[in-house]
Amino acid sequence: MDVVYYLIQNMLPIGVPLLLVALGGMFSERSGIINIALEGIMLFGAFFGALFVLLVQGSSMGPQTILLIGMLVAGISGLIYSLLLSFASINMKANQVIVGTALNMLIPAMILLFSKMFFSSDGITTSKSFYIREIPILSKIPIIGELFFQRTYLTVIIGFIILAISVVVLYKTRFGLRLRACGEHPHAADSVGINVYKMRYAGVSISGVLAGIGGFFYAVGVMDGNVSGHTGVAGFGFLALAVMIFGQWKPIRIMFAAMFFAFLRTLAYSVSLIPFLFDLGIDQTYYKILPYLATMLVLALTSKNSRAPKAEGIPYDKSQR
Amino acid sequence: MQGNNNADKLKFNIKNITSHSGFKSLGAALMAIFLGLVVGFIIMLVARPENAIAGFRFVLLGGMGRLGDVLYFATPILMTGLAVGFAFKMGLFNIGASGQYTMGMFFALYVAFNWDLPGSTHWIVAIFAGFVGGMIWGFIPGIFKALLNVNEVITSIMFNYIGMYLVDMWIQNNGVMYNSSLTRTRYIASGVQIPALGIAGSNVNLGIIIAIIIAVILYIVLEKTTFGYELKATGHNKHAAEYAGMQGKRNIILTMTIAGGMAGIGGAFAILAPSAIAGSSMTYEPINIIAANGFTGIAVALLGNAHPLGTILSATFISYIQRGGTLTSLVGFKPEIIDIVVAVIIYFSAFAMIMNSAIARFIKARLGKDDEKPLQETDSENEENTVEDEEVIKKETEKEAE
Amino acid sequence: STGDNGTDGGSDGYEIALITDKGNIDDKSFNQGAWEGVVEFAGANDISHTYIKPEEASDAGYLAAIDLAVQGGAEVVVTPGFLFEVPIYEAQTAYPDVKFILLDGAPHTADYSVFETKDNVASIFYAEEESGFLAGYAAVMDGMTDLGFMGGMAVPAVQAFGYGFLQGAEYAADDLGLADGEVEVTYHYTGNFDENDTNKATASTMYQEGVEVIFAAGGSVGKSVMSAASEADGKVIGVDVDQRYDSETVITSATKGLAASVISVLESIYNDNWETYSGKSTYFNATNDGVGLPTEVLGEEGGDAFDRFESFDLAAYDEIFAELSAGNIELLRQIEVADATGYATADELTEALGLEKVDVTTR
Amino acid sequence: MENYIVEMLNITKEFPGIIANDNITLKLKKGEIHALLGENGAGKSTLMSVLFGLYQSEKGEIRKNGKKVTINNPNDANELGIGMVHQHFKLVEVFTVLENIILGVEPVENGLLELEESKEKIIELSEQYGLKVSPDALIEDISVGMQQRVEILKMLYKDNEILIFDEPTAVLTPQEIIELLQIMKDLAAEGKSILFITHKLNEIMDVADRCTVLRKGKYIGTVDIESTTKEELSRMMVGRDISFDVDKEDREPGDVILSIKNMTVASKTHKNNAVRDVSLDVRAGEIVCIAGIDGNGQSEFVYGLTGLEKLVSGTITLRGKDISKASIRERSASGMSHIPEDRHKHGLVLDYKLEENLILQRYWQPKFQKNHFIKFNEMRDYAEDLIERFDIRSGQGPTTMARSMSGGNQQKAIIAREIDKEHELLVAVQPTRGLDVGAIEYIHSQLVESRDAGKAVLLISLELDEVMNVSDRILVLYEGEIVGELDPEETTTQELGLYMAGAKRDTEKETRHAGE
Ligand SMILES: Nc1ncnc2c1ncn2[C@@H]1O[C@H](COP(=O)(O)OP(=O)(O)OP(=O)(O)O)[C@@H](O)[C@H]1O
Ligand SMILES: Nc1ncnc2c1ncn2[C@@H]1O[C@H](COP(=O)(O)OP(=O)(O)OP(=O)(O)O)[C@@H](O)[C@H]1O
Ligand SMILES: [Mg+2]
Ligand SMILES: [Mg+2]
Repeated sequence: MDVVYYLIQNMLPIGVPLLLVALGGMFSERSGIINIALEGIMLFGAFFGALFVLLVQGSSMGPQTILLIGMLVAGISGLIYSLLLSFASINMKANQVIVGTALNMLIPAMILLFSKMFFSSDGITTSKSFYIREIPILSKIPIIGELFFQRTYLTVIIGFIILAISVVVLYKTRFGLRLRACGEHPHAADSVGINVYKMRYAGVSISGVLAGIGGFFYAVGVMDGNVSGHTGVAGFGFLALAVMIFGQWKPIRIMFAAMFFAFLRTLAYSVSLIPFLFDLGIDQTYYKILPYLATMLVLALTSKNSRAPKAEGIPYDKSQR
Repeated sequence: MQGNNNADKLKFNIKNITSHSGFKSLGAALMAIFLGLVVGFIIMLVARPENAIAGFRFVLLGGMGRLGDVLYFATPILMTGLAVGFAFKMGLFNIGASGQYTMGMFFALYVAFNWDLPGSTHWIVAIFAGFVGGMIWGFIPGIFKALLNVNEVITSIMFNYIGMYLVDMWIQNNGVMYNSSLTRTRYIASGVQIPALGIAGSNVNLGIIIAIIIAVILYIVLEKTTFGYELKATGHNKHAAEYAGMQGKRNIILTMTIAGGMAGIGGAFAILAPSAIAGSSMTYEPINIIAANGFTGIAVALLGNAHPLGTILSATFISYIQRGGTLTSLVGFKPEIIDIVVAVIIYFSAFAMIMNSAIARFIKARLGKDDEKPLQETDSENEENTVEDEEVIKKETEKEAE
Repeated sequence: STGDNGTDGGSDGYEIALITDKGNIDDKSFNQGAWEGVVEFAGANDISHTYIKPEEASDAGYLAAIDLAVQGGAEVVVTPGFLFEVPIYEAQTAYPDVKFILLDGAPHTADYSVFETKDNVASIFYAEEESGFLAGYAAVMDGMTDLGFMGGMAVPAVQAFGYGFLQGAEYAADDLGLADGEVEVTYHYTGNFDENDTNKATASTMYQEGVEVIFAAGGSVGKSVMSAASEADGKVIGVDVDQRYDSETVITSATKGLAASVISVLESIYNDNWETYSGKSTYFNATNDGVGLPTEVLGEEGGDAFDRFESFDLAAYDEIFAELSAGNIELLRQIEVADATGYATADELTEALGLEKVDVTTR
Repeated sequence: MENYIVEMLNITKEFPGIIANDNITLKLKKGEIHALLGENGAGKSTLMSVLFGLYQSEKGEIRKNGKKVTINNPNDANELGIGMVHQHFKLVEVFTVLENIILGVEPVENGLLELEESKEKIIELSEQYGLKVSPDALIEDISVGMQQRVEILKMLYKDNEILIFDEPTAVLTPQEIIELLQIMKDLAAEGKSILFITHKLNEIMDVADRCTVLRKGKYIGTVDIESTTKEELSRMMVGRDISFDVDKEDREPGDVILSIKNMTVASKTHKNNAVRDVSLDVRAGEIVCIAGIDGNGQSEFVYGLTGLEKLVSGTITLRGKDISKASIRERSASGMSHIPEDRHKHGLVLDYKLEENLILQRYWQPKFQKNHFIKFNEMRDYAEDLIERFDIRSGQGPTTMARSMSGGNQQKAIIAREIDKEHELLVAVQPTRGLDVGAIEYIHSQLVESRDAGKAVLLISLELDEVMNVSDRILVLYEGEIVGELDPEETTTQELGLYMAGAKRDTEKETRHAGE
């Protein structure tokens, strides 16, 4: 039983960044823009979030306050960076995949250059611990308390709150309805007076915010508040894309997909805790490959009937009917 | 009337030049390069104003004194550039050049260490092995795309990781290849190293010549053969290709396989390069890092407009500014400045075409101002050109749709 | 080589240049230690200095970086790590007027047929096994019986730390009269020197299994281990430099005087007694205070560097350190390892290091 | 001075290379049904898009109730009470009817969507005007006619008083058309003003009060329907008298070339098969036409026949050879030519040159390649030959980019390619779609010529006139089944319409006979 708690407690801080970034991808694609730049945006957000932590860690601010403000900083940074994608793919009608690739390449180089020139480092190392041993009261709830409110990070709770908000925004609000319309049939949206460009800016910007936050949460929950231009976010942005597809562009499914991968990943590194796996004596490398291979398998099985937003990837051009 | 005629001529000429597609992509590339360099300079200016000029001079001219190295470092990225570009022609985005490159390198290494062949052929066989290794790693995303309808971007990213982990494991578990106390592969025999071209101070070798020959062959395949015809047709319009009885699935797999092979050869070229130090060689360190040359290949391909011959130029160019970028260390900058410049170039090249035609239209509008006349009377050729202008934009936007 | 641009564009250049190996100068390891030494010395004496990252991680690439540094005006070139052994062998002949400080290595040809350290080269080695020994000894003496070792890659320096650690634990268990197998050590190489979630998860898993302290001997791997430790209330033993300032969880560090040794050599160059190090290999070990556990707390006059131990203290440390520097304890730095990865099996470790009290599991 | 609710004065709208609207004036009275008539490409949709704010005109002004207004986007139009049912529906397929209707004017309570009231309003409206829809159905699940009702409800929901219908009847069955026209009359009676675009003169004569005619982007005139005739309207539209008859002599059909037995093809959009158990024969020297309303399985039938889609069951025999499982290439090589329905999707590689497109079906033949190397000289010569023989007009001859050619000439290129290719069977799918009268005449003559040369021709068409005039034999496809076989000489458009609408069908036996 301990092992199960352990696996889940360790899965959550890894699953939450994936969840948030995949939700970001979902908002972007639901508006019609393929956001392959998630990896870069994550790193951008993580960098500025960590930079903020670095600047204030000496002050008397409590770690959770710093985390919350850092989250805002990361979200805003992500938003700003995502504007580069919006501008190119919405206004300039550029190829979204190429622009995304450029943005992914740009940011590690930026971080390395900046960090090397100013910190003589590959990134930012902070010294604030955001870990929460247990959250008062909530942690006492049987089972749930131990799973979600002990040995955790604030990021986990925020992640699930954002998930709930995402569901409401996407399905219950005017904005969500319009956003989905733009990703499916922008001409229809346009013909009822919805500004497709604006909605797409909104979709990409939300993805920027979420990816920025996701990046920062990755730094907090996985990298102890540190960011390196070298290891970046270890392909989490790309994994998030796969998670989003696996989740069929739907928030709750995305949550399950994200947790599935996070679980595999955690499992892969905790093999020694599970005697029957450990006794197999399989090379660790295979376990490292497992999440990627599982992604491929799942995609292979689901891709045939996967249903992406119809208009995604196609620049919107009013004059084309 | 006389004046009008003159203006007409001028207008006509400009249209003619600007609407020529070769000019357009070159113009777009130059534009993107220009903007990339400007951004690089601005960053240098902000970071270290007192050295910015000196640093920028290195970026621009530093490669001059190191032409051998320029070609040497251009070799693998030319191959990965071809890998990305070739697939691009078919409308496939091969972001997996990295994994294919690593796989090719491993196969080449394997042959280098484990096969006993005479020096005169050993390196050739090893390059060929690299080709095979890369092909396998291109074949897989091809299969996933063609038979299972999984987006090749996702597959190739996943297989970048899988390939990297596998190769690192295989190498570490192989005592013949791996020197654990140096955490890298052992030196390969000089017989497996590609013969150097003998340019002093650089390891530039036959690889660059072979790479250029391969680029030319790819050009011929694309432009002169039925396979190239099918491939490009599929890239432009896969429905029409299917309608014409082309075997789309087979072609997807074939294209990805060949593309992978190109990247694989790139990996072989990199690892089989000769060393200026006697008894030494290139080595590979299995530390779970995705090969950067694969990603640089994307930049090379995009800048070269996926055209094999253009790719030769773009690979050389990127290598050139990288060499200059290294020298900026001497005035307090870091070579990453070049990665930034390259990323910015790609960013702009994604829509430089559109930007350019907007500018061209603006120029035309300026020049054509005083001879405005009812449109229905414009001669047909002029009209054709205007339409074509639009077409370029449309073509681009349609590509994105895929 | 060509590269004239190196001199004409580069103002007056830098006098001391450090060439990094694959990592950056904040790698919590060779690069960082050496760079700190360079900065401290050059800063104090107002000498221009820089570091250069090679374009390519190969012998030829390292040599090219040295070329670049020299063309940029370097008079002293510091090269951290054994990867520079072959390039320095070439460079020492090519640039007889330049002085080279080679850490953790001695110049030789690629095929190891010729070892030659010319007069313009100082080759420096460290006795990591002694440092590791002290760490292992301290941990067990302090009452811990469940230990972990997380090395980076199985390079000689890391292996020496690990083997020393095991021998130290065994030695202490012996001193305490523990039963056979009463001390358990989980022994692991991460295969990299990075901070990443794999390493953190591995450390977390160890703590979850009951490991009390992990000796993190792999550059930035330490960051991941410290992160896992702070979550799990575990403890960490740092490496190379005193890492107590990086995290509350670090109880001590198995240091080697990277910066100090670089400063010593630089001093010899600038104070005209280069011959102390010139043309030979110098070992930094317990005898010359080259390795050890930290005994002082920075900026704290009389601070207790052992305050994070339960019972182990400066006095106990001084005692064992004296033993060590007196040469009373024989330590193995290297053992026979069958596997290509350089990862010793539990049996190999037990056998070769003569472990009885210590029960090793590898991972 | 008459009281107009909307006046569009001197509207000019250009697209690159074409003036779609050239100084056009149109005035709409309150409560009238005003028809807009013109050939394909005359500029009708463009003019309406200007009124609806989708396009901005370069010149001219729009007035509402005598006051000048600017309409920059559909929002402006909506505020002025202008609504539009587009030629191509603008509905989000994965949304419900309700969601589509409220899109853009969503009722919100406390920041969240509140749909109950809207639902009631929609049910009310649909009862009031006899527009039966169920608000919770997904668009992708409902019929085209139903989708159109949703479009109309969209306008009514927004209380629009000026309603634009762009070719609403093109996609409807005759019965649905009658219903729609009635609804339009009711709406006009309630005081709504309607602009109605159609190509069908009967409909105009039926419901419209006045009619404005456009030709090639120019304004021709506005007439009162009371005082005009169909003939006059059609003369205004094309500028000359037109006859839709095709010159063709009777021919005795020869051997069976194509024989389809019990063909069933799956649907991509729904679970039922799109083509069910279809059997038919086509003989040498006859033009067999498959008639039917759009969406009754025509596309899938063609996909199955030409190999673009796998069959669920059934056999296809071409000249005695079973090709049911043959690849597209094999079918083509065995003598099947195919003029596809969508020339941009299937027919052409728009970014290839004309000459490259002309060898699209033949580049692999020895004539055009040797050892996999394309013979460029052969290609050029061949292209020049076809261009000459089929009068394909383009800017730079063989080297023209297909994309820069006009629709009619693109179609000519395809027809040249398919007809010149060695073939026994010509499958022509809506070959005249979107083309003007001249081009249509040309294509019809080519089909007939092909028949006269002893080829079997299978024509799939949605146009009743084309069906009646060109074919030797008509098969009607309804909901994926052949429901009747008719002789164009002996049947009437009305009867054909009944078959197409599924209101009438041959008995089992007769249908079976059609396939033998
Ligand atoms: N967005 C556009 N860009 C360029 N040309 C256009 C555009 N829209 C329409 N056209 C051209 O303008 C002309 C008028 O088109 P429009 O759609 O208004 O014709 P229409 O009268 O509605 O024809 P149809 O009966 O076929 O619907 C055509 O030649 C068409 O090709
Ligand atoms: N949506 C569009 N975007 C850009 N150009 C267009 C568009 N539609 C049409 N054109 C261009 O406008 C011109 C007229 O097109 P259209 O199809 O209306 O030709 P047409 O006058 O009807 O000739 P044809 O009788 O051959 O069909 C062509 O050059 C065509 O390429
Ligand atoms: Mg129209
Ligand atoms: Mg037309």
